[in-house]
Amino acid sequence: MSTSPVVEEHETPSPDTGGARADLRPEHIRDAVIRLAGNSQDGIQSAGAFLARLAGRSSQDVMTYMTIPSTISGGASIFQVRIGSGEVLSAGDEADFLVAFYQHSYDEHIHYLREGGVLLYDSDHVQPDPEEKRFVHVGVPITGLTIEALGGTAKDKGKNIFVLGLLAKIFHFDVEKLKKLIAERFGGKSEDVLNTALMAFQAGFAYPVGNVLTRLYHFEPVEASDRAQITMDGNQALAYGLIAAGVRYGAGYPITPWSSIMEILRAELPKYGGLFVQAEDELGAVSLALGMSYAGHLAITGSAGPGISLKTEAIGWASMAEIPLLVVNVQRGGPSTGLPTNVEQSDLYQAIFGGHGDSPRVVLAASTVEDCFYIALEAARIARKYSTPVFILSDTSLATRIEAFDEPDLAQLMENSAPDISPRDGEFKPYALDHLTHHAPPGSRMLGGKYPVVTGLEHDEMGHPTGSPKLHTAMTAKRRRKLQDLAAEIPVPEVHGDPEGDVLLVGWGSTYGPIHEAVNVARERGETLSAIHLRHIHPLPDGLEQIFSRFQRVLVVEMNDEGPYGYGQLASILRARYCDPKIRSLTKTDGLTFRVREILEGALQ
Amino acid sequence: MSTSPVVEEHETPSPDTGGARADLRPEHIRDAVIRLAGNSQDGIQSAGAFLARLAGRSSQDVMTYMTIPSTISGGASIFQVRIGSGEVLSAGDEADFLVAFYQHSYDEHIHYLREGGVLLYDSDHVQPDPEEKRFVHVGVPITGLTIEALGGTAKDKGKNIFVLGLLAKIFHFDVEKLKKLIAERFGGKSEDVLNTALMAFQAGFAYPVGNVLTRLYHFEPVEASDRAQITMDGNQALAYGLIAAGVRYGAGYPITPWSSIMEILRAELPKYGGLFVQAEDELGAVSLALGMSYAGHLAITGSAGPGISLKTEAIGWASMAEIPLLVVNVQRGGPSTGLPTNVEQSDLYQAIFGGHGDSPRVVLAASTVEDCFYIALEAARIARKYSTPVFILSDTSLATRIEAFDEPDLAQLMENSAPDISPRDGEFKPYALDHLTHHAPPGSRMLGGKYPVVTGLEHDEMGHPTGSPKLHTAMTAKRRRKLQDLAAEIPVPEVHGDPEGDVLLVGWGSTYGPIHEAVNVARERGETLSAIHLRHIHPLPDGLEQIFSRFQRVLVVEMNDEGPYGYGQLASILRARYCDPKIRSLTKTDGLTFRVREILEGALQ
Amino acid sequence: MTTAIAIPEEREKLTKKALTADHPTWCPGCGDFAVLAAYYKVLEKRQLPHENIVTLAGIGCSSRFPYFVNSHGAHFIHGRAVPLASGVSLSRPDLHVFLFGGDGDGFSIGGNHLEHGARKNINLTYVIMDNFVYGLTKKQTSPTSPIGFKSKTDPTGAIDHPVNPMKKLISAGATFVARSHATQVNHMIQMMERAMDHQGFSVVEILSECVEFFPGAFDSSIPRKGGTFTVIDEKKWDNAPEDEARHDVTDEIAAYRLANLPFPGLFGVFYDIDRPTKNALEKKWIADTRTKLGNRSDLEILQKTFDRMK
Amino acid sequence: MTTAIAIPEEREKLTKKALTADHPTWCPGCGDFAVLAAYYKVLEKRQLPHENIVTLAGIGCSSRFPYFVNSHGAHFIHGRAVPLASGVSLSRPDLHVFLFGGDGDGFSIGGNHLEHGARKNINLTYVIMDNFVYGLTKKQTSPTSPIGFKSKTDPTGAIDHPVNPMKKLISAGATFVARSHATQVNHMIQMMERAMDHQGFSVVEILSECVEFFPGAFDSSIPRKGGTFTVIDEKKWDNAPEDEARHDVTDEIAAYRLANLPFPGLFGVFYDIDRPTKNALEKKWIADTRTKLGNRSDLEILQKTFDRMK
Ligand SMILES: Cc1ncc(C[n+]2csc(CCOP(=O)(O)OP(=O)(O)O)c2C)c(N)n1
Ligand SMILES: Cc1ncc(C[n+]2csc(CCOP(=O)(O)OP(=O)(O)O)c2C)c(N)n1
Ligand code: SF4
Ligand code: SF4
Ligand SMILES: [Mg+2]
Ligand SMILES: [Mg+2]
Repeated sequence: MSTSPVVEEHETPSPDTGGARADLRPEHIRDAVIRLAGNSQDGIQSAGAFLARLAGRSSQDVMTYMTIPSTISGGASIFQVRIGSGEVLSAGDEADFLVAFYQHSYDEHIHYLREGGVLLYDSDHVQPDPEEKRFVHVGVPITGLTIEALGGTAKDKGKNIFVLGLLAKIFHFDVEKLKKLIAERFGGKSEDVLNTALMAFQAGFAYPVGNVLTRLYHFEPVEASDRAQITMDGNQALAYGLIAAGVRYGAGYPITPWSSIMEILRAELPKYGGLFVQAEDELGAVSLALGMSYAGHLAITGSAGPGISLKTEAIGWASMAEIPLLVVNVQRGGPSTGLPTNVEQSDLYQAIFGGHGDSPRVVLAASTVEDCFYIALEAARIARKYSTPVFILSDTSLATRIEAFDEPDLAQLMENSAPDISPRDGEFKPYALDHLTHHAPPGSRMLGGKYPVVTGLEHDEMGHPTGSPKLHTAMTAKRRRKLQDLAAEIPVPEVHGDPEGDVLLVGWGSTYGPIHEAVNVARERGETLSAIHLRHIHPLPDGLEQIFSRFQRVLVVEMNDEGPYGYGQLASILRARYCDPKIRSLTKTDGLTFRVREILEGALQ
Repeated sequence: MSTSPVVEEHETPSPDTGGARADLRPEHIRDAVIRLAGNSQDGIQSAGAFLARLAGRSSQDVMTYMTIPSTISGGASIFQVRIGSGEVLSAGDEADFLVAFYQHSYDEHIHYLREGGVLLYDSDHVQPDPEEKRFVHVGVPITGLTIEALGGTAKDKGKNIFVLGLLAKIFHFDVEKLKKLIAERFGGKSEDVLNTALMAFQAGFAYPVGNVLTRLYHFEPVEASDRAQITMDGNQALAYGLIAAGVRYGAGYPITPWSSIMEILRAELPKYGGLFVQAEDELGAVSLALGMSYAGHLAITGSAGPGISLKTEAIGWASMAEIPLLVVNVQRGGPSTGLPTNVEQSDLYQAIFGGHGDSPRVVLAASTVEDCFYIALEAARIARKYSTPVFILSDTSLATRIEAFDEPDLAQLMENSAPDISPRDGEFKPYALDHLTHHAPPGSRMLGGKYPVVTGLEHDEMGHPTGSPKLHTAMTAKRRRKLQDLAAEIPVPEVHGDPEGDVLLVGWGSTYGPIHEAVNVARERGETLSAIHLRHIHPLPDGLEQIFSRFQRVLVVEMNDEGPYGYGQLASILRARYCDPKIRSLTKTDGLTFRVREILEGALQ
Repeated sequence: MTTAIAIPEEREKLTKKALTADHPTWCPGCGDFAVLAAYYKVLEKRQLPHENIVTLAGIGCSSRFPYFVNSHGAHFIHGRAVPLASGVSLSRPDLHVFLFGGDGDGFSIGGNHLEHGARKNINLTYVIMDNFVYGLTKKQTSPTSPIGFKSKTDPTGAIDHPVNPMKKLISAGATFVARSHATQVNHMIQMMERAMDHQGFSVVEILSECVEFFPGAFDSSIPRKGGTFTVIDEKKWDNAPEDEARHDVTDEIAAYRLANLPFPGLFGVFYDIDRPTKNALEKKWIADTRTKLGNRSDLEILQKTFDRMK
Repeated sequence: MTTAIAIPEEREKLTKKALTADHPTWCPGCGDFAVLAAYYKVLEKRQLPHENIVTLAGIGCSSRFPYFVNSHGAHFIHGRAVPLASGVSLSRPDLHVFLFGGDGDGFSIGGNHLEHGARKNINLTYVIMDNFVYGLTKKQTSPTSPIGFKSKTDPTGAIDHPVNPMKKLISAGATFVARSHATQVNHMIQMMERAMDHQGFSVVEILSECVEFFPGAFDSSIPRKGGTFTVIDEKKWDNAPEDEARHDVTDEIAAYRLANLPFPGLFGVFYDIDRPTKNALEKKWIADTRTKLGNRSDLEILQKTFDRMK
């Protein structure tokens, strides 16, 4: 199992090791997993975020992982950052460095530290097991030194930045870049705040941690890429993707982990002349959004599982009335209120099958933070083209983790957003059977004199209610055909790894990283393993059967339950379509992201 | 195609043909389909209901079929009654007798009359095509004669009873029984009303319709069965089944075609010391019902598609909190408001997969009116045993049609309904991992001193919220295992027809009748055809694969859309489980029940 | 759709004929016919641009309204028409948003949306055809059914204390609240016009008899059936001594008190105040924000944001 | 479960200790602690049978309540706790139904259920911990957030006219409506006791500070922070001349007028009237029906019905 950092030994010290001790063995590393374990009020999230952003600015790859305590505020939590000079596909199964702020941090996280890893601990709070020889123990009186540096008042607020200074020293981070990030972050507040932060940073950086370390770490330099890197979390990427897609209106109701998307849109859309409404509940939210879409804007609503359940009826109206709508579901552990701060992929069935009646909708799932941005663009394109509700599935893991990715070419991507209220001629039928529905929103003059009604009752081509057997058959087929047309149009996913072989892993959503890392690890070990990742889940792209036919086993990796018959949700859907008994499941329901090791074990046994 | 009545010619007139003309060819018939076509305000439903009840009292089999006009009140509608001295499995593809009250009734329904069938029409309103030679035309000035008989005032109200008299004459119905039924129906009202009805009946009966008929119809006598027959519609059967099952509390909100179940329960439950609440909406209704179930009663809620969509979130709570609950869905055409008065089986996906998260629930579907009664008993038993939500799927067709069935043995069947508030000992855990959950409802003393909290958050055995990965895995499995245990316990359905062969039809819900009739017809013709019918749809019973293995093709017959990949809802579920490519679909989405002919064509081509 | 089409320059006058769509499927004699006729009248009188009229509804007999009006329209789901209409209103200031529905749709399943639409003061006009019964589903108790009313869900008579629509609307924060009667065409037209002229959330409750399931419900308010139809005497602010006793439509307590009168109570405007609409407040926020940004293009704004995330 | 268990004859006294379950996960300083303490106090004082106390809640910080009370309890979904509690109350007259929740749970998503529970006058006691913010989801605008409050969903300050809980409850038809403050333990206990003694839908709104996301929200009502805590002076019906000016809790208009006072307004009982509960009305219907049937057994009744369908 090699998710530990790839360490290469160098004989000559790298040029900028500054005042490093000559007796330290210098190491060029390509990848490091740093886990900060403390309480959420210690600001470990923001220390971690600085590290992530720094990596982004250094053309490095980065992925973070955090837990949210179940207490209302405060409480034990971790923030893990994996920085790589190569591709980073997961936040790491094990940590190379563990920073433990408290005894409970040590107790609960020491077994995540790989053998030979470094334990950096606050010696004012933590007493590591003296018998433990597998790790490098580095004690620093973090609390005391921070109080000393800052004068006692702001101790809790300063420890995170002190640790940032420590880490900057250990990893030879670019101090100027880091200070600039700190200044950008705290610059808006009073000068005092910024000064305090910089003092804490300096104090950490000045601490002679090198004395107790046996190696001198240094990330391999990365060639600066031609595009700058953007560092953000998945909810940010999704929100800004929606803005790039020309989405200017929406409505929602708060719920973890969806809330920050609505908060961003509420604050940002007015800049673009748009508006996001906080509704009284999720039923109101989806109805508001449908009003906006009916009015000619492509609107967005979203939630997590409980709120999506409440939107079910109205989404069915969108299917029937053929109104475009984007529905974001940032999945968390279910059922019911479930595990609000854990990750799960158990809302797929609901996204596809949740509506009463035959109510077609499109379901897409984002695979990475970067993909959260692009999938919003694609979802909007599909919703507009097919005048249909489109689900975008994300999850807690994507929502809360930070990644760096190439800056999107906004000038190319930005979509226009104005409603089309051009006059319609006398031939206009809101629900013509011979072509895709594109509504004439209010404000459009109807030159034939007949104005359209959109409706959730079965209807004829003019939108009039009908109980005609023929028309219900024809309209049901019209609505279903949209999925068939779309299926023919979306690309077949590429196989990662060998194009044929023993096992094909099939993933969807946030399992992208660990699945791909598993394939890489297996292939490095000389085993064959391949994977495809589905972004388009309903409808499925045409052509998957050809890919499946080249493998002995097709193993669908997903974070949900195996169900009464032994198959996860996507696995069941693939089995229903292809009736191929070699399609099997690797599922889990522990509320945690897949570890690379778990996938390898499941795939290669 | 032989769904026409089985006509046997007799040489000797039957003994009780009374004043029948000697020149009429007497016929003993076993089965007749009578379609009354008029406007709903003409009371054709109640005329039809008299016929159905009469059949029930004569130990005959009967099935009715009606359409509900889409106008708010009044409007064209039909009521079809099929009476059989043998088994009646469908309301008939074609009519043997068409009674047309108006020209529009004639125009729209004449093509449902089989060749050689009898058209009985109101000659005051209808002018049949004089060129048409395929039918026996019998004109009667129904309107005029009714006015004449009743004195003009109540004409609209009397025509249906006049026609009943006519039919009594034609079919040699038992006049005394019929008059008794009329007396029972109108006896509660003023004497005038009853007298008027009897006058109308007499007038119809007195009309010399025999003069224009060429045959003399007489149902083959049926041996009186040892049990009396009950004649009711599916919603009645379901409501009384719930009462027999000891269900005493519930809540709902009106919607077609569910409403009459709640109306019956609202009126009936107080008799049993219980209560049904009309809530402000469906979300309130399901929450009220959950409160009642939490309080130790097994409660019932229900709706049709749009309302079930609204109950989604709360049903998920029932899954997670493990609270028993009965959820009735009387399906109608969807999606959205859809086709409120037509039939469809398109809410199956939602019943199984509608919840967010992995939220197990049991799904049963009633196949006949009689089964509506028994399935309520079974659903209640399962909900209590497994402390789980159980869906009962019915549909417009079952809800509105009348059948006669053997009187249930209530003394054997009636279930006790009192909450179990016996004291619980100190070992009591609300969510013990090692056995099925059975809650201690409030009022139960907890002798260990610890009182339980039931919750929609993931929890430990005591009901305390937890984010523990292990517990989420264990509790998810506990909830899922209930389905696996139940699957092992329910019977494998019996094969109707040959135990092996070319085609096995698989049905669920109200398609039972036409599917079984199709099998009978095919076998009478010498073709082989078999069928199974699934009442337990989620989980599926174990052992279906053995049945499937004995057939070349497995054709799932259901009234829903073929979906993007060509398979109906149950078909997809069977394919996902068994990965057997010979499982295919026969679907339709015209909002009408399957005709026997359609099934035969689909199965035997 | 956007290819060149010859667009007539001159607009024809908006006539009743141009506004009429399908023939209503309501029962003969249903009160809703008169409400529809009044709506036609108001639209004819006002001559709004035809394409800017939007007729929306939830589900119920009364909610079939949009099918009978030839204007842009939508027939939504049961109880959620207020947020639907709010979405239209907030995102399209150029439109005139009219919403129709029943007592069940508005006060039962839709009660919360009504209330939040009212407090947020969304700019739209909502006509509630109150027949004290569920019409479309054939006679169940509605939230306005009087105690004792025998329905399919209260076979021995309704027992639940009914909603008082005026109280509900006033306390929720609706800024225009009126009450009218389907048998009083001129009064209805007046109320609808005032509602439509009002900036904000304006509601007219119209008693509209369901002849099928609750005939005679409103006889006590129909003069030709021996009832009384008493109109609120509004203050004229003319300093006349009799003005003292008249109703001040801006006085919330006075309005609430009027709402407490026993059935059939009074008809007319109960409450009418100015309070900024959500439409205006959000618009101001948008304008301020954009001014601060110097009216940069969407691309520039997003690029700027991304630059900060590097 | 139903096998013979030795049941102690004597009941122990219901102590705070016996009532305490998990340690609350609330933030240190959260107002909700005091509300919990007051509830313990009331239960201790009243010595209800332990097993008949039911503590229910929706979702929110405040709604975590049931976990912290050792009684039968349920933690339901967001906004639907009123119908859940109504189901318990209507089907189990032997229980004491207490319901707890927040302003978002009660007035936003749950607003309609609250209203219909109130008009139907379901017998239960509902305590709303109003902190003017969404606590659990970390600072979004709530329906009671004052205009100008800066939250994550109103970064430049809330603009929507807030719900006035007293007005909402009074107009909806709640039969006992009071207002208290988490810093006033004795007043809270008094209000809770009176609510609990009331037959019908009784609600106490308690201002309970969210120290994490809206610290200082209620300073103007906390004397030791310079604010004023003014209690309603209720009529004593003692014929004293000063009684004239006192508040008549059965006067709906007077209660509504008090609700209109600017923040922090008054505390105490706004409204308290007798109206038959739905519990009693349904019970009467059941009793009448059963009497008419001569108290036949369930089997006999159903058999009789089936006989009519032959
Ligand atoms: C979610 C949902 N629940 C229930 C219904 C059934 N339904 C249709 S209209 C209606 C109530 C009609 O009453 P009201 O709103 O007063 O309108 P009216 O027919 O009296 O004009 C109901 C319960 C539905 N269509 N959707
Ligand atoms: C259906 C649903 N929507 C949203 C949420 C998320 N949520 C949990 S609590 C809450 C509001 C909390 O505010 P309040 O009711 O005022 O309680 P407080 O936390 O302030 O005590 C929300 C929106 C949810 N759990 N379920
Ligand atoms: S049922 Fe009543 S409300 Fe509906 S159309 Fe008929 S009269 Fe009007
Ligand atoms: S977030 Fe606010 S309401 Fe929630 S526990 Fe903390 S202080 Fe209390
Ligand atoms: Mg109504
Ligand atoms: Mg709150």
